[in-house]
Amino acid sequence: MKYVIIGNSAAAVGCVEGIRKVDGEGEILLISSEPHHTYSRPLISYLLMGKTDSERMKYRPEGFYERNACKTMLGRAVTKISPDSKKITLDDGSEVSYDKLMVATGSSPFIPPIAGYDKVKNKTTFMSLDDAKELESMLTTDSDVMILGAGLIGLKCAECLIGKVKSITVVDMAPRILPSILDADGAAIVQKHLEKCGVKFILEDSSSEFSENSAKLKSGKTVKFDALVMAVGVRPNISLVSECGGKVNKGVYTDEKCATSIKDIYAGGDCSESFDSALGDVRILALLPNAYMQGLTAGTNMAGGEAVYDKAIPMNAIGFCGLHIITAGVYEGDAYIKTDGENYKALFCKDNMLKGFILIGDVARAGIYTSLIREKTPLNTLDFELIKDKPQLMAFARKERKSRLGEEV
Amino acid sequence: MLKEGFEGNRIPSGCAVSGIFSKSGERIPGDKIIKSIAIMHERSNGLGGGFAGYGIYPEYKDIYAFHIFYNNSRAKSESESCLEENFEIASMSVMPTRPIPEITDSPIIWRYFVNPKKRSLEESQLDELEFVARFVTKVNSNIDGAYIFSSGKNMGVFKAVGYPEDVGVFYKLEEYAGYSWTAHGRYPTNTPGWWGGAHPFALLDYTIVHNGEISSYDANRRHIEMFGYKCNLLTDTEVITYIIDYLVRRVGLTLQETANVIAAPFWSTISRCSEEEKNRLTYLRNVFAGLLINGPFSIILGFNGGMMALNDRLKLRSMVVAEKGDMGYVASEESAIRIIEPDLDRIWAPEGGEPVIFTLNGGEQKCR
Amino acid sequence: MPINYIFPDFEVRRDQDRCIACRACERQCANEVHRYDEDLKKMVADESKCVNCHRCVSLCPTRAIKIVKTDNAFKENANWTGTLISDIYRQAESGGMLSTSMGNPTPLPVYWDRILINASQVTNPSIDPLREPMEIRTFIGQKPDSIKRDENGRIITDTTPQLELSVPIMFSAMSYGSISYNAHESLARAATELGTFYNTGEGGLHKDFYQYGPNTIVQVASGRFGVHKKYLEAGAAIEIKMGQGAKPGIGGHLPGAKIPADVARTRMIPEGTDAISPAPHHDIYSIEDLRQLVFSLKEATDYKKPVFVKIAAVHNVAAIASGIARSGADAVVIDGFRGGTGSAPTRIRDNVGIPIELALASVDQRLRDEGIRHRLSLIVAGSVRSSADVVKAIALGADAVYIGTGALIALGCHLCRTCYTGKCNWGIATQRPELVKRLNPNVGYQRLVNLVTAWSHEMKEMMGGMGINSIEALRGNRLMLRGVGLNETELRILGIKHAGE
Amino acid sequence: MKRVYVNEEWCLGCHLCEYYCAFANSHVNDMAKALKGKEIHPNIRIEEKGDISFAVSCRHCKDPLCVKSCISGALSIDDGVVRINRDKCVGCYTCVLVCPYGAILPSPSGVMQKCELCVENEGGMPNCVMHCPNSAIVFEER
Repeated sequence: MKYVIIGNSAAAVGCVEGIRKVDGEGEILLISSEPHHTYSRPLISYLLMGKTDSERMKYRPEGFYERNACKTMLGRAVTKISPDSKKITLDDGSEVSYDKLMVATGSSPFIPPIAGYDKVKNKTTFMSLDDAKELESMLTTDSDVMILGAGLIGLKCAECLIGKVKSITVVDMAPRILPSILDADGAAIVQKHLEKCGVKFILEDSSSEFSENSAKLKSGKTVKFDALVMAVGVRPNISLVSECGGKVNKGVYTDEKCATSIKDIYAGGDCSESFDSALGDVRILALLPNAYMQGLTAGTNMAGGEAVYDKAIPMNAIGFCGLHIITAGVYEGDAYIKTDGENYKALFCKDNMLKGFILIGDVARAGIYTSLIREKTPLNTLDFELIKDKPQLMAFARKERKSRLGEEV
Repeated sequence: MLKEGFEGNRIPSGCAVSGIFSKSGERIPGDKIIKSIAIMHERSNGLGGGFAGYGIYPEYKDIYAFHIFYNNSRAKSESESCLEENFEIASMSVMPTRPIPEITDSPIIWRYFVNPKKRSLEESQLDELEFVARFVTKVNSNIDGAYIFSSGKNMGVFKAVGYPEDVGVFYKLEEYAGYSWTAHGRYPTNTPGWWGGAHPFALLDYTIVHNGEISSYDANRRHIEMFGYKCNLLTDTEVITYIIDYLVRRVGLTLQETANVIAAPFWSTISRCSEEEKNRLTYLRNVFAGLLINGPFSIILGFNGGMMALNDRLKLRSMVVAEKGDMGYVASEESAIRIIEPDLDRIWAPEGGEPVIFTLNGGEQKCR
Repeated sequence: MPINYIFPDFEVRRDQDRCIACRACERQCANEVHRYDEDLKKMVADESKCVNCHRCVSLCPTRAIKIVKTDNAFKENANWTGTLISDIYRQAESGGMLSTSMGNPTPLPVYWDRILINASQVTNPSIDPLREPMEIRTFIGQKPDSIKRDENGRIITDTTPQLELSVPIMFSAMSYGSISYNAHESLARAATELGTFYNTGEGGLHKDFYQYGPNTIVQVASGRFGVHKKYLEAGAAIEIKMGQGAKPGIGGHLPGAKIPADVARTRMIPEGTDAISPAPHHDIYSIEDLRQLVFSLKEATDYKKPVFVKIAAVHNVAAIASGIARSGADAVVIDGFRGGTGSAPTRIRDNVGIPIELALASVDQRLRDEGIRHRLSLIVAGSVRSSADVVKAIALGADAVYIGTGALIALGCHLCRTCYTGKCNWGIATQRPELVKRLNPNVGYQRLVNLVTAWSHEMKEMMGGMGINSIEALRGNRLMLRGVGLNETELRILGIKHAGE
Repeated sequence: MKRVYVNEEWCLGCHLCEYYCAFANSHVNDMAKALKGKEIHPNIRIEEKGDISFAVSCRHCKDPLCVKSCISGALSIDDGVVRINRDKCVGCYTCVLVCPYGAILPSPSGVMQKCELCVENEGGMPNCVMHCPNSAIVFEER
């Protein structure tokens, strides 16, 4: 059996580990356009903060490929999949055959068509190790930095620059920061915190035109910068699959076994869609844990094992300058909100289930909430007053606690 | 000088035992048993030796033969008046002995052939054996200086302080012949040197020769004394004799059952038996718990018509048994058998707690 | 009134250098001795509440706490001891009897400690229990005077009911109510695993514990609490409690506060009412009445259960035991004056009754003198503290012993003697749920099993040393004992010689 | 595999497990020296309400979500024990987000801490188990 994996991040690693759980023998070939040992993309901001280094940010330790008998072709791009002949074509035109193929091509930063963008001298995106290194090389302590996009990537980038540069200005057309994971009240708290840390925000505004060192905003304001970071969003890399006839929506379509519509081709990670069980619909859940678990599921199934991934939910743990934010699920249904100005908690309940939550500040033991969403635990089986107060096992029935704490899990 | 039982002295001792039995009833002369016990000289220390012979008084076979030690003539006259009051005396005489330098300090030894007076027996409302047994106990307990050391029919005990071979010469055993003989050479670890303390110990026709020191002594003594026995000598032999008398004569157990009480199998052994056997053995151990004899012993029980050899449950003392034709042999050491019968049909060491029983003319394995 | 002020008996000494203020002592003290002082930022103690149960001492992770006897003293007086003076202050104030718990702590002679055990040397081999079987199985029950045979000459092996004990140690009567559910569960499970018996005491049998019936002795006492036909049938044996060593001649009183619903249900009395056991059984005013009760109970249980009669060791104990032997009882239990109690008047506990060693010796001898020792088993209780005490008791003539205090100590009891308060910090003598849970029966039962297993190993070693490999050869084997420092009368009653004789 | 199991029936709420955990992970040889006057940050924590209390620490799940979710590869399974490489951990809280038991906790240094069954400490028996006064916490195969 010959397994070929395109990609080298969480889903690819998950796939390798999934295959090896079932099949210790088959040949694995991992092909990635990036030349690096597998590393954790979300750690690039921590790298710039000095909280990690290129050695420690390896997603799996040195020797990972060898231990898993995984051959690699790093720094090589795949240009075409030929499902009929079960071959892929590489950038140099050579072909590699496969028995089972994993597509974990990830996503690419989205660059909106804005006039003058080409003229900007110091500009980068913030997705990869190379991006981070490039950004670092552009900056001095005297730099003014403009970040377009107040999403997760933009703000993580902002955080890691605090104290390193003269100013950081974040611009977003949305009326609040982190619109994909926070509600307005939560966003305000985080925004206030970041502002206290020195980040400037211009919201409900966007660039209409760039010059070499400045951006003209739709509101008429001008923001001067020494470096520009584009963080307005990402687009899944779906072309390899779509071009060979695979079903794609926004991302590559996969079933609960992480198989695409094409036989023997699987997909996972940011390029793919999964079933959001909180939402009850298919969507792209571009999250590292999600990617790994899709990869693991795909790998297990590719090697002949049985695995199903049906408990995906959107969830995020993120923090800025000591303020932690944990969110999960969807924000539908009755909201229970509690805030003291610094800490913020919102629980969303519907149909006797917890559907989503936002925790800012005090995020301790948030996983207990996450599991309520993931497991669709009926809320009337637990003490809701207690669970509202804080995530705690005490809220579960005695029998349930006994099984959680007294049985192998 | 210390004396067994006197002021509560209890004398532990080691020893040699030997026994010869003719199943066909052929009468064996007494010198043969002397020869056997003599070879185990080293197992004795000169502080006691003795013999029991069965079938030795054919002319008086239905009459009790009392052998009595007297320390003085007062004890003798007191005992004799007591005897005359309760028994018809068919014959009485000084015990025939042969003075030899090895045996010294002899008490006055008399022999009586007697039968209970009918009137006395009736008045006592006891059976004859119980009447005789109680009489013996009474004399031995109450008359200072008198000691009845043999009291069965057609049998006799001969014992003294000295090496057993010398005791045999002293009592002229070569002049007696019987179908069964037991012998004992004593190695007491204290020096009472009282003739009554030598083995065999006898009650009625039961005689015990014993090698060992039983650790259950006081448990056994205090149990058996509930039933009218009085352990005056505080010796193992005495209490074993009483236990056997009690179990066999009074409770009515067979010799095998008696062995199962006094040298009871371990619970682990019992657990492997058939259900019926398990119940029987458990019953015996439970009901007669106080009569389990613990500690090392090898005993030869002599009685009219039979002989039983028995080791303690762990077989902590040596004992071998042999057969040649219709002859049975028991001894502490094989040499004591080989010296009188070199050409044996069979010789073996019985397991601990496994009784070996010889009976006359294939008689029941049961005394009485 | 200042007269009534009684200086605390104990001081709580805390090494502040070691104390990490984890507050375990505070959380674990039901007497509320310890607390954390927010202002002082350290733990402080109110020793006037301390009963010296050592819960805090045992749990303190840094060994920062010790309890010491106060050195506050009355003027020295060999006659008027401080305790007596304080007692008078208390009684002058309250007008009531003084209450206490557990066994007599006064320095009266402990005869066990004046008795020494023999061992074999040279003339008789000692036996190694690691290599040879060493038997301690014991049967409790009447032994027949004669045997019967069937038509084939086989012995008929039926007997009156017998209890078979793998080890001659049973757990004394302690009621559910006086001790906790978890303590009972520990005792019941341990008895089952050990192949011995525990005793319900006078508190009935909790429904959860019927499963341990084959290893349960059910007690019938003067209050008849919890007694019904199923209860009698549930146990392996029935014990009629006539008296208790700690409080001969008086009854019992379990305050309503210690009678929550579960205890009440088990005792068949209303919740929260005091459970008062009368001093005598109101249907037993003489030995013939006892005989009637023995046979009533046998009748009620189809003659399948042995019936024990338990009495306190009192002056006339030998004659009483002799009477019991003739009452049809299968065993007599003698409880010595050092026996424990959940609650007793102090003066009674400390001054009434006689030592078990003497009572045992005289009862055993009396029954033998009368030739009826085999007709019933003799069980002794009342401070059997070690395997050596067990060996001595059996050599003096007991068939088996009951241990109560020893078992509780194994469960954690530190003998603070305040059971009557119901605030046992070790979860034993309490019904408060938060305290009861401190005794985990999974741990408790194992500790009891360990204790009795350890004792049986020691007994076997001592027996082997004596050249004895079966317990029946030890029973009543007083020659294996010698006295030290005892006078002629004591030696005569014990039926043993002095060491050196 | 042997794991720590908790039975609330026997938990006394004495909190000693927390202190013994903190002590074991202090790598100081004297408990008073290690903990006196300090706020403790144990890997096992008591939850309590009224008479109910129980300790919660990492369950060492067979299929641990935290390991799968860890973005830095700091969490891994080593002979069944879920371990954390605190050198790799960046304190992203993803493990806090996914642990259904709330058993992974932030440490004062910002990176995460969790029970590792004292594999580096007492060798054999977790300290909380060894010192639980009522065997409410046990270390066994189930």
